[in-house]
Amino acid sequence: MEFGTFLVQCLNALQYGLLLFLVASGLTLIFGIMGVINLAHGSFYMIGAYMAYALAPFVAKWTGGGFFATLAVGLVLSVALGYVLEWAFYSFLYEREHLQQVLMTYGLILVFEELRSILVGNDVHGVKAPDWLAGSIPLGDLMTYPVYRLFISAVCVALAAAMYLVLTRTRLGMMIRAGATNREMVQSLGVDIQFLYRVVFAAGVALAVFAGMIAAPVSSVYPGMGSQVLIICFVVVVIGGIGSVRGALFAALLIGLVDTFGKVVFPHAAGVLVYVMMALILLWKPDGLFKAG
Amino acid sequence: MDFRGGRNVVLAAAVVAALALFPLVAGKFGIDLVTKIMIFAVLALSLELLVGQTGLVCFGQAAFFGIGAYAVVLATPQYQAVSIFWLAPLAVACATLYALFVGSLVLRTRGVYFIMVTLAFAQMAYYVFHDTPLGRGTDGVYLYVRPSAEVFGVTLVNFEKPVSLYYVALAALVATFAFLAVLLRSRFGRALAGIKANEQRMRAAGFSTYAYKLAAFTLSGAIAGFAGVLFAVKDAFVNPELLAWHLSGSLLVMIILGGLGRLWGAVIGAFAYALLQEFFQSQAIFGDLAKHWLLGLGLTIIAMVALLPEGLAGLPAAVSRRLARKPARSAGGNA
Amino acid sequence: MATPDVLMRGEKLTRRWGGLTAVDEVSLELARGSVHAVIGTNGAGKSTLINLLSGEIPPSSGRVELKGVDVTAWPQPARARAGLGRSYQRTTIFPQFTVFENCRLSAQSRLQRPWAWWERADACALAVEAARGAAAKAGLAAEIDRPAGLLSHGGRRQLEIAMCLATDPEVLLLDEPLAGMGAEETDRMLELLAELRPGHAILLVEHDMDAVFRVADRITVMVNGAVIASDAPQAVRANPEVQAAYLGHHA
Amino acid sequence: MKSNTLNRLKRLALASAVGLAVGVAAGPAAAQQKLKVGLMLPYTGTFAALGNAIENGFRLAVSENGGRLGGREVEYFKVDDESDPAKATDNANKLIKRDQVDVLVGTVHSGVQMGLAKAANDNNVLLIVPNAGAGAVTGPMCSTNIYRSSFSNWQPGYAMGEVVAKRGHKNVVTITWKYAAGDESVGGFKEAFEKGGGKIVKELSLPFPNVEFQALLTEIASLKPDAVYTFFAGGGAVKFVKDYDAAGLRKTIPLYGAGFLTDGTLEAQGASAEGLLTTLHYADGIDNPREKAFRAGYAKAFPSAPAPDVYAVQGYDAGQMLATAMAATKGDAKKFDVIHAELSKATIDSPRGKFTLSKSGNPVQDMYLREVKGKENRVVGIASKALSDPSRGCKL
Repeated sequence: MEFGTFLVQCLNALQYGLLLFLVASGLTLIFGIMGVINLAHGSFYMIGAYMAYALAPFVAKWTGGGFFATLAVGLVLSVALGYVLEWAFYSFLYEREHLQQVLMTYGLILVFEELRSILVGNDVHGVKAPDWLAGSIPLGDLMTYPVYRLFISAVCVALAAAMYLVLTRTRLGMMIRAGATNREMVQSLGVDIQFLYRVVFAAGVALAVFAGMIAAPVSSVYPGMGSQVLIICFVVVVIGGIGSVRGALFAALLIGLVDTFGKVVFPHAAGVLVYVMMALILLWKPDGLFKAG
Repeated sequence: MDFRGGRNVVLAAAVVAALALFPLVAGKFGIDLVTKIMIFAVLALSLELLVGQTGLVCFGQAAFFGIGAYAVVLATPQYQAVSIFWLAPLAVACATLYALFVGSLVLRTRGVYFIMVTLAFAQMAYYVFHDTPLGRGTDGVYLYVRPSAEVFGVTLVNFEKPVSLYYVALAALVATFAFLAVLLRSRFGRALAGIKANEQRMRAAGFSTYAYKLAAFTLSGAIAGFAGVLFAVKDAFVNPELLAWHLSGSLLVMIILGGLGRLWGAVIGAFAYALLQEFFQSQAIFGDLAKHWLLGLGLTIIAMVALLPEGLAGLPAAVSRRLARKPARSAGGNA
Repeated sequence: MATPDVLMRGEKLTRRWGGLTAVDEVSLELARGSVHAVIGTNGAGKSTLINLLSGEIPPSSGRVELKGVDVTAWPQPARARAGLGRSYQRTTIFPQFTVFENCRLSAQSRLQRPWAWWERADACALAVEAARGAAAKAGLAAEIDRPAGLLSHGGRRQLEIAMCLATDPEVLLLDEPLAGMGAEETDRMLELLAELRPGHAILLVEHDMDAVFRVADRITVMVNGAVIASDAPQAVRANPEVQAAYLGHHA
Repeated sequence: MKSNTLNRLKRLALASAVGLAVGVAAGPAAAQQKLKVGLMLPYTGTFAALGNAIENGFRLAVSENGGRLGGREVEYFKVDDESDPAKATDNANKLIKRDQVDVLVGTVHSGVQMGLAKAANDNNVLLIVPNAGAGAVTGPMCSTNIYRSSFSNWQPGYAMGEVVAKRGHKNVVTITWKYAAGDESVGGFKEAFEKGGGKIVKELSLPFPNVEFQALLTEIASLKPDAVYTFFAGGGAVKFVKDYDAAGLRKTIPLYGAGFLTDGTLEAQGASAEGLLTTLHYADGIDNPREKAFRAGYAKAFPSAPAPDVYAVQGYDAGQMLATAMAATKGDAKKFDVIHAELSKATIDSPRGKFTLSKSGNPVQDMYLREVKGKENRVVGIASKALSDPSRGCKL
């Protein structure tokens, strides 16, 4: 592999890993803090992508806005969605066994998929990136790199930085970190744990929906995109350690690298490679690389 | 408990008798359907051993099932029948080995982590059959010739006949059920129950719980592989989707639907799930909505978790509680 | 008695959680025929000490010896099978099982035979006998067929001890066995301890000072993870440091 | 019709009551007069639209025959195969054993097709495949009771191989999902392209249904081939075409593909697909009277359905093939020898153009070279005339 190609592949790996991080960070927070296994997380990503497609005409009609206006509307809707879902379906799961959480959220996947099918249909759709981001910059003599992909990476980095600041510098962040380590302690400190959960859940949903929305122009929108993302996010969380946002970032980037170079170097085993890596890491560290607490 | 008193034995005998007589009155489709359900009941029993009896929520049971099924097909040469008496042990051994490998890793983890890791390892097996030359592709593989079951030149069972397959599946179900029922009363079974109730205490008493759990996990994988063998022989066709996580999810729904902690709950669950699916897919009842039958299934699962956490087997108790207006006692104890 | 028959020995046991040292270079010996009490305020590291000795958590440094063998690297079940029994401060029983089954399952740990899948677990006479014996010793003979979850608080504490005894241990690590017990129950438990003393080495972590001074042959006082005194009861009572740190609150 | 619904309701009630007796109620000789056609197609999930188009096409062909085939009135039974291969045998058995159909029509997904074909062979039922291009179905699995109205994965690939070789490209990279359809399509391409003097520089693939192409596009750029051949469908096709364009490769390295790359996906692909060349047995602007009549008839029969596409044509031709076969046997769907003899010499007058069937039951048909113009795949010419699948492994 030439050095230039190698660098471009690294860029690809970085972009894929960062997007993965955005989806997985919400998942790991919900796991770590609320102790709820949320199989429906992939569905939120799918819902986000479909929102980017289906909301755009309405947003354009009502507000005259484009992609970013849709993004904003979608973000508001997703927070509301997360808030309502937590209240309706998740709030009584905390005391239940994991198994029941698995089932409930499995049922939710089916419901979300079918509702999507009823409301938007089963067709594949493309979503247009905003014009000023639609260009490409030349890389080497043949290749160009789409500006929008760089934009995604930049947004992900910005969000990761924002999450880091919120988690380490704010009172809410302290409560969240404490909640991931010791739920009873947080409760004994007089924090409204119910509220904390609702906020975390809404934030987790919003992250996944947002990831789906900004990914839509490059990923296109299709049924089944949710479960694909879900499984790989599980691997991210398993490798990174439950509840650790830092771990999720590290693991997502690692998976980006293994997946990107695996496809080129070992095309026949590309699907398996990520899982083999996971097995090796578990052998070495059963709790993941950065276990919270 | 399951086996106190004769009533349950009589009931079980009646059910087995009814199943044994069923082919006399049923059409081809009925025989086929029940054969399939019984195979899934064996599979559900394997999962019940883990989830209901040992407290290990495995979200990757389909992998062992699929490996068993694939092993049968891949080990059979294209145009030559192979004896089931070495094919089945071979296939079960493959599933068992993978379960041993996965178990030794995943049992180092706990709780939510365990669920996700079992899922991830099942996906790994899925991709091996899906993408690598070993699995011969996404379209699946045929078993051109079903295995033979000959002893000294006498054919014991003809697997080409659906009725024979039916009775093989019934025998397998009864044998698995009986084996597990006996196993659960043994010291091993009681130790698993203890681990489910309170693993910390079991370790303090001197049980190496890791070894016990690994044994249970491996055994469960072996039984799932056995179910896979039956499935491959019945359908004579395997596909990577047999290992997909949707099947693992459905299996969990089955055993919950039937009721956890009871062997017959898994069997009831397998039957109930199949019928529920037929019900929601029925155009006669739902018309065009039958297209969206997964919506009905999803809502049912959600309602079940919310209202009937103990499953169908717990229904009588739940109803009488409702009637007596007594508060529900927590099912899990200190899990 | 020339040299005491030391069954368990902890040497410079230390356990750190991040920056916090929960147990700090604690050494102690448990000899057959004596009750060794460990007292200290909440958070002094008593339960952590038991966890280190029983193998529930590994020490950051230090050494554990059981019957003359270095068992520092042994996992908890192996130590248990070698003759170490413990009870928990927070009751950890099998609430769905009967009292008998709780004890029988514990006794089964001595005759595990997991491969004998065809044998009924309750067909093992040895385990059944051990279970009944342990339940009777702990005063639960009358309630042997009740589900453990329905026992009174005191009953659960008794069961905790019974399960420990059912494993036929030589070393007993008892974590606040008297917590929440009434006067009558406490008396019976102390009698039981006295009865067990000759054959066993007993470590008793307890808050009830009267009880401790009634049964203990030796008392170790812990403050902030470290031992500040370890001596015969009378000497400990007279120790000014102990009085300042701990007993003073009671006096 | 009404009594039929009632009958099914009764059956269902019985099934729920006894739990098992679904199969019992299938009556004996009463239904013998009607020709029972079982449609096993995807009605849910990604391929639902394809299933509906195929069914509409098939029904149109039957109703043009007056609702009767070989003198027998046609009665439909439907099963949603969910495009789930794990349930293929089960779903096939619903039609074969429960509804006891005389003819099976299905399906779209290749993996499901394998299970369906196996069940049809095991139970000796006539099967017409209206889409799935799996080579095995008319290869090792071929039989006098299995026919296909669509294509084999090999066909568009082979046709494109000839085209790309003729256009003077020497070094080509192929890229597809690592699954049977992709492998077979690339295999066909490679066969024709190498025969024409070309060389495959590298065969790239990624796991199905993974759509993270960026790494492989970078690899293509570094290999600098003369052209790229690809097989993707559905969501993957949309994303691949867009990514290929976004990576700047569309301007420097021409992209060729099997027709599914741009079928039913142009809306989503937008300008990225403009000018792409693909091969398929159907195209926009064939403009023969047969096609016009078909489109008019379709629009009249299904006013609310989308305009007919290649899948509707395949369904329609499945109906025509069945009509031909039933006419020869006077409605007996078990006389496979007669059916095979008849279909082997018949010419099907399809909207795509006339075609015949090979011994193995696969269409011998013209493959069109198409170019994307706006939202259409316009005919440019015929890439390969009367192309026949080699049907390797077929013993007929």
